[in-house]
Amino acid sequence: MPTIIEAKNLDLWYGQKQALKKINLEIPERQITALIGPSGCGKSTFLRTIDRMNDLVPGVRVEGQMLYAGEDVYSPSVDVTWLRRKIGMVFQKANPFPMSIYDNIAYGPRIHGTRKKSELDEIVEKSLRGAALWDEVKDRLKKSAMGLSGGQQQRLCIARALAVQPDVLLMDESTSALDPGSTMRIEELMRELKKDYTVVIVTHNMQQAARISDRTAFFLLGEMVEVGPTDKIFSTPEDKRTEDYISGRFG
Amino acid sequence: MPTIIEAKNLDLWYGQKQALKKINLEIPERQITALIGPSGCGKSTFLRTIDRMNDLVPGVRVEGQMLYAGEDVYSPSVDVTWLRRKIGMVFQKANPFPMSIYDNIAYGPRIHGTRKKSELDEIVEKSLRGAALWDEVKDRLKKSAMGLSGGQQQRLCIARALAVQPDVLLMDESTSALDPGSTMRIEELMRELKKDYTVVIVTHNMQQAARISDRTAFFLLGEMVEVGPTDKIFSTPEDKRTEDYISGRFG
Amino acid sequence: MDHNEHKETRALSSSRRAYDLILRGLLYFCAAVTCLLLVFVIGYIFVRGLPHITWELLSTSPSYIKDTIGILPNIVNTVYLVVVTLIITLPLGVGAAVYLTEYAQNKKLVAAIEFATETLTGIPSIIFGLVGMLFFCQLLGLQASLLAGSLTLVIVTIPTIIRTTQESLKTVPQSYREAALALGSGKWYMIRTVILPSSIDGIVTGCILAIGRIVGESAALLFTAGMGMSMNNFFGSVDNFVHSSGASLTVALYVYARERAEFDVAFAIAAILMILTLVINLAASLVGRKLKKH
Amino acid sequence: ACGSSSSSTAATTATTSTASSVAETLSGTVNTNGSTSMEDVMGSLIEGFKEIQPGITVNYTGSGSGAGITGAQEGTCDIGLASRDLKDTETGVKQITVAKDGIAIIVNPANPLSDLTIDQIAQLFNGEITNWSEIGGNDAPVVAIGREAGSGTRDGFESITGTEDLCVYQNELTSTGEVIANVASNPDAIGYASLSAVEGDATIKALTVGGVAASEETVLDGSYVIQRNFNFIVSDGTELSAAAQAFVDWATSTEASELIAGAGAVPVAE
Amino acid sequence: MGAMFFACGIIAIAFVLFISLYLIVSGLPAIWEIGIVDFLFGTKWASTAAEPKFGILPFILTSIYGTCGAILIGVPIGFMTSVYLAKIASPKMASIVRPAVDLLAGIPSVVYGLIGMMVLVPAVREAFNLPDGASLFCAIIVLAIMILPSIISVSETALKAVPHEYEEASLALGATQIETIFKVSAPAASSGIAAAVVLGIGRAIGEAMAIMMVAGNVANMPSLFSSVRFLTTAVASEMAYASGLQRQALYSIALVLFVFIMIINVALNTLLKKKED
Ligand SMILES: Nc1ncnc2c1ncn2[C@@H]1O[C@H](COP(=O)(O)OP(=O)(O)OP(=O)(O)O)[C@@H](O)[C@H]1O
Ligand SMILES: Nc1ncnc2c1ncn2[C@@H]1O[C@H](COP(=O)(O)OP(=O)(O)OP(=O)(O)O)[C@@H](O)[C@H]1O
Ligand SMILES: [Mg+2]
Ligand SMILES: [Mg+2]
Ligand SMILES: O=P([O-])([O-])[O-]
Repeated sequence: MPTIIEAKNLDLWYGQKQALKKINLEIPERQITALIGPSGCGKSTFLRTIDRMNDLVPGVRVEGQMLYAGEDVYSPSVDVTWLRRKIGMVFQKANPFPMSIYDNIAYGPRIHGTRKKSELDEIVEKSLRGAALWDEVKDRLKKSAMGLSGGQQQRLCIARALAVQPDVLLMDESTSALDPGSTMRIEELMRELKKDYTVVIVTHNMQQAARISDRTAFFLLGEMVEVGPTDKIFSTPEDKRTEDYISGRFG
Repeated sequence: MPTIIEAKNLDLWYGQKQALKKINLEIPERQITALIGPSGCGKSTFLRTIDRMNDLVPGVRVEGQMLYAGEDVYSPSVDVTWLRRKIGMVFQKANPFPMSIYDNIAYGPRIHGTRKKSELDEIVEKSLRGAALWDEVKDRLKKSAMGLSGGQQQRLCIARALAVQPDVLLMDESTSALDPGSTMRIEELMRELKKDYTVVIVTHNMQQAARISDRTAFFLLGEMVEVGPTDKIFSTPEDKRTEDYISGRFG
Repeated sequence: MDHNEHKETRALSSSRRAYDLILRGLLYFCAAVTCLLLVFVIGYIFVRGLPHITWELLSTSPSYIKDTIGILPNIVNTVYLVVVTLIITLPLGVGAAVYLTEYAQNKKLVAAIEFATETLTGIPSIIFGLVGMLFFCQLLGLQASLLAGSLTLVIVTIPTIIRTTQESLKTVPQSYREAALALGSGKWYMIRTVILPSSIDGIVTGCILAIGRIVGESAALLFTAGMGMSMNNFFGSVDNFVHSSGASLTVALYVYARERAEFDVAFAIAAILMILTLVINLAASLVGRKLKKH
Repeated sequence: ACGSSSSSTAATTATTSTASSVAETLSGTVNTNGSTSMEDVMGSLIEGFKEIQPGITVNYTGSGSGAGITGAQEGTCDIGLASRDLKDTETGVKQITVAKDGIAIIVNPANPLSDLTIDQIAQLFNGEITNWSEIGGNDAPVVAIGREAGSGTRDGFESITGTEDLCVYQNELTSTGEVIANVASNPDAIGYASLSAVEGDATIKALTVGGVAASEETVLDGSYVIQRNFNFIVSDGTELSAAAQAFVDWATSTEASELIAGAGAVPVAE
Repeated sequence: MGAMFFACGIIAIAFVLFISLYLIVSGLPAIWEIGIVDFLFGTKWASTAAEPKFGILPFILTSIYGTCGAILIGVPIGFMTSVYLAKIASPKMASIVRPAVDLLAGIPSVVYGLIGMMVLVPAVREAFNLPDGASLFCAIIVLAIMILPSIISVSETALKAVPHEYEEASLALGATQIETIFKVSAPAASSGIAAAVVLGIGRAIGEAMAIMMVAGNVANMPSLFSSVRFLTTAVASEMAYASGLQRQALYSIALVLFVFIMIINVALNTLLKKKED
């Protein structure tokens, strides 16, 4: 599989504090890559560096390179709105806008210039189908998204991200606040999605990583300790620290 | 041992909801009685009925009798301030007043009319010694009680309760928020206290009940299922539900 | 996904860029207008007022024979208004807040009282002035006097005291109440020894805000407290205390600016009022910050 | 309720004799309220009175003659002040005249005119003349500045010039000082104000009326026709407090004449 | 003790009831006597004329025009400034501007009146070549400035309360900061911003002293550059000397003003309640 995202010697500081240390990591296209590691090790930070959401944090400093489709996301020629359109993100807490379901999905396309009602209708249906939510909400598209259940809201957020036709989907603990049923549905969905999209997930749930990811990267204290096919990481990790973590000895 | 507190056919409703159902329970003097049972079964409610702290909750209705020293605590001739003085209470979360350690202890005696400095000094020292806290705080009696550690604060609350010379001490999960070290100290203290006081505790910690109580009462869904010597309840309970609970089958 | 399409749609479309630029421009423009206004109002008052604040102005009464102007009586009148108003409004307001948070059982009554206080907050000063003049000056026979002014201001300030006190009473942990009651304390004893001391910050904030309102009030005072410019000896006799009339600083500003065309004096008073406002705001935010820490 | 509640007496023997021959010392507060034309006169009287009765504080609130009369009727002050005489409809109070005062017709110093007839004045205010050039002034609109309806000055001015309810004001101001300030700042304005407040003020120009300049002499001898009385208004029913009575007695005695004249009005005490 | 606190608690209600009843009892007779139509829709106010006329339409319209004008100017500027403070300004800049806005909010209204009459009125006279600058226009400007601080701080609070997650979601979809602010944050804060507007309306319609100093106070039918009287200043300018029917009519004006304020209060309450839900 060709690499779509690649970190090269990536360092990141929040003010004085270094949160990422010389990260080198390749993420292949159309696969699910899981980032695991104990709390505070820098998983979210890495994820948010890919689509430059860290720009919002005052005092962030980045060195090294983060390549998307071969181009450094921090190069001046890259427009962040374009970047973020190509790289969708789903957050830990479902965060639908306080608008109707329809408007939530149409938000992105509208921003990017799609105005025609018929086109929008089509995108909304397609995205909701893509997020396996269409059947549940097709009768109440004009109702507020806040009325959905937690799991539905999270799938809505996935649909919203799909509506702008990204290449990559970043998901930061996107199922950790959900009940097992909803989690299962979203995991199924991810498996479905990887046919068309590159998916990067952060999870604290070792079983989840083992269940659905193709490759797993283990982070510790800002360093990327080990990366490899998920089977291998979980069965025969090379690094002692990875083994300790996976077997539950710390974290 | 003579009985000091006795519930007779006690019913209690919060609005429409019945929280205690026909409770009959005798609590003997100078012993530690433990109330156990799953969350929401009415342990706290029972405890707070003894010193009428439930009066604070709007819409509470009580039927049946709660006798203290032979007299119904709900009879009009009983003055609640007198009752609460005779029956001290220690809460789950340590709740010292935002005043000096000295003023915390002196608070109760002052209410009840003790004004003389020398008398107060004596009470403060005695109560703090009684709560095994004197040595730790004797040099900073004028400092704020908020500066003490959690365990010290809880012992301060016990000392504060002792300062009004009660007969009975009610303790509602008074160690559940503490570290094991502090818990141990307070358990020792309870064993010490039962020489002079009747102690009633609510606990979720089965080991704790087994370790320190003389008698144990098991509550379930507002009913008092079984009461007896602690050894017996924990080894050969009569009721199937008690056995299930103690062996961890529910709760 | 087609790579060429990436290249084409990479930069912001021109309509998006325009939207961005125009709104951003408007934002900065409006913020600049506000800032300029701030600078102008504050600067203008200080530039025109500060040079005329002299010791003589602050320490004398006006004289027609000598043709001099002093605002000492107005300063003293303002202090009278603040002190007398607070002495009355504070117990009432704190009492009402205590009732609402500690005693009230009837939800409807609480809602009614809260609605009433909010309503009072919204009533324009001129209506307070009208009702105050009728009721206190005329019906109670107080004449246009500082006492009548203070009583009117009691109605004006009571919602502030109630609200801030209530807010801080609500932050007193329930566990303090339980602890006190479990020791056999009566309710009033508990309130006096534990609840009120713990919410002293809110009460102080309320006082500061009330002082701000009193110092800034004019419409409600013009018709209830009169415009006297001479020094009153309030403590000379009960009569003096009850029925001296007089202008507060704000009313004096109005009189000097409108009726006497003494603009320098008016601006000097304006600068003094501005400094007072600054001090009051500062004090309120300091106490407020302390409140948050607890 | 006007007088009775208003004052306490240190010396209980309150006299109603005329002059305040420095005999007894009284104490108390006297609130006066009303005519803004009387501001200068009252200011001087208050200060003069303070010297002989240091225990009495007299407060002055300038809110217009109408307010003074209403205040005296309703007891919101001890002594009302009015720069006009009481009307028949105003009952329950009586007037005590302290001085006479001219109503000066004032324009901006930039205005080239210096004399007007009563008729011209009336026309300027009732809207018949709308441009100064019609009577030989600059080519500029006439800005007529008036007083509020309760003003004694307005009452005097309108009744003497025969313009009651006819005036077209650009601006209705509530005090003498405001009128002066407004005329001083507007080159096309014309207004009317108490002579006592206008004398010695270089920011405005007082016109002669029918060739007669307003002054103490012309007011006293009646040749300056736009004039009226300065009155104290006191309640009929309730007696004044000792302190208030002492003030009234002194202010209407010859002892106060010099102060009244010094303030620009014409004393009437003999 | 409980009874005493109860009494204190009742006092606030007592005050409001007292004021309302007082205004109704003293305000209705004049409306009755003048006739409600003549009173509310009469265009001429001549309370002391030989044949007095008590039509308050000029005051009502002036108050409405003045308030609308102030809102039209004050709300956009205030809202935009609040957006700037909440979302764009650097923390340092915000920490300077915010206290200054608070200061503006605390300045007594006579001070605004003073600046208005000393700076604005002459400037308007010059700029528009008017015989006299005191006018509805000046009143509108002064009111707009006076309501600015409350609009800024209330809408800033509302904007700040918008969950950060909404903004993150929008940015992650490729929206720009400005798009995010105006398409997500502002709509999410809309009820708070509406509350700010209503609060501004209440302030503007109730202000008396400042506009007394800049509006000229003649009972004309309103037009932008003529001297006008508001409901508040109508009460203020004649209150001191009115008697008889004239005085009762002033109560009636106050009653009308009070009704306006009550409507605004109820609106504000509902908006704030809605926000809590
Ligand atoms: N905005 C910030 N400012 C300063 N430090 C931050 C910020 N965000 C994160 N950090 C720090 O950077 C380090 C990495 O944080 P990050 O959120 O990436 O960890 P994580 O692996 O996602 O942890 P978790 O599993 O708890 O989400 C942590 O030490 C954290 O405290
Ligand atoms: N103030 C109240 N109003 C209404 N219902 C209440 C109130 N307090 C308790 N309850 C209800 O009464 C029942 C008994 O509650 P109680 O607090 O006595 O249980 P508990 O045994 O102490 O539980 P836990 O172990 O969780 O403390 C519960 O169902 C609870 O929901
Ligand atoms: Mg994280
Ligand atoms: Mg409990
Ligand atoms: O203020 P006046 O003297 O004109 O009533």
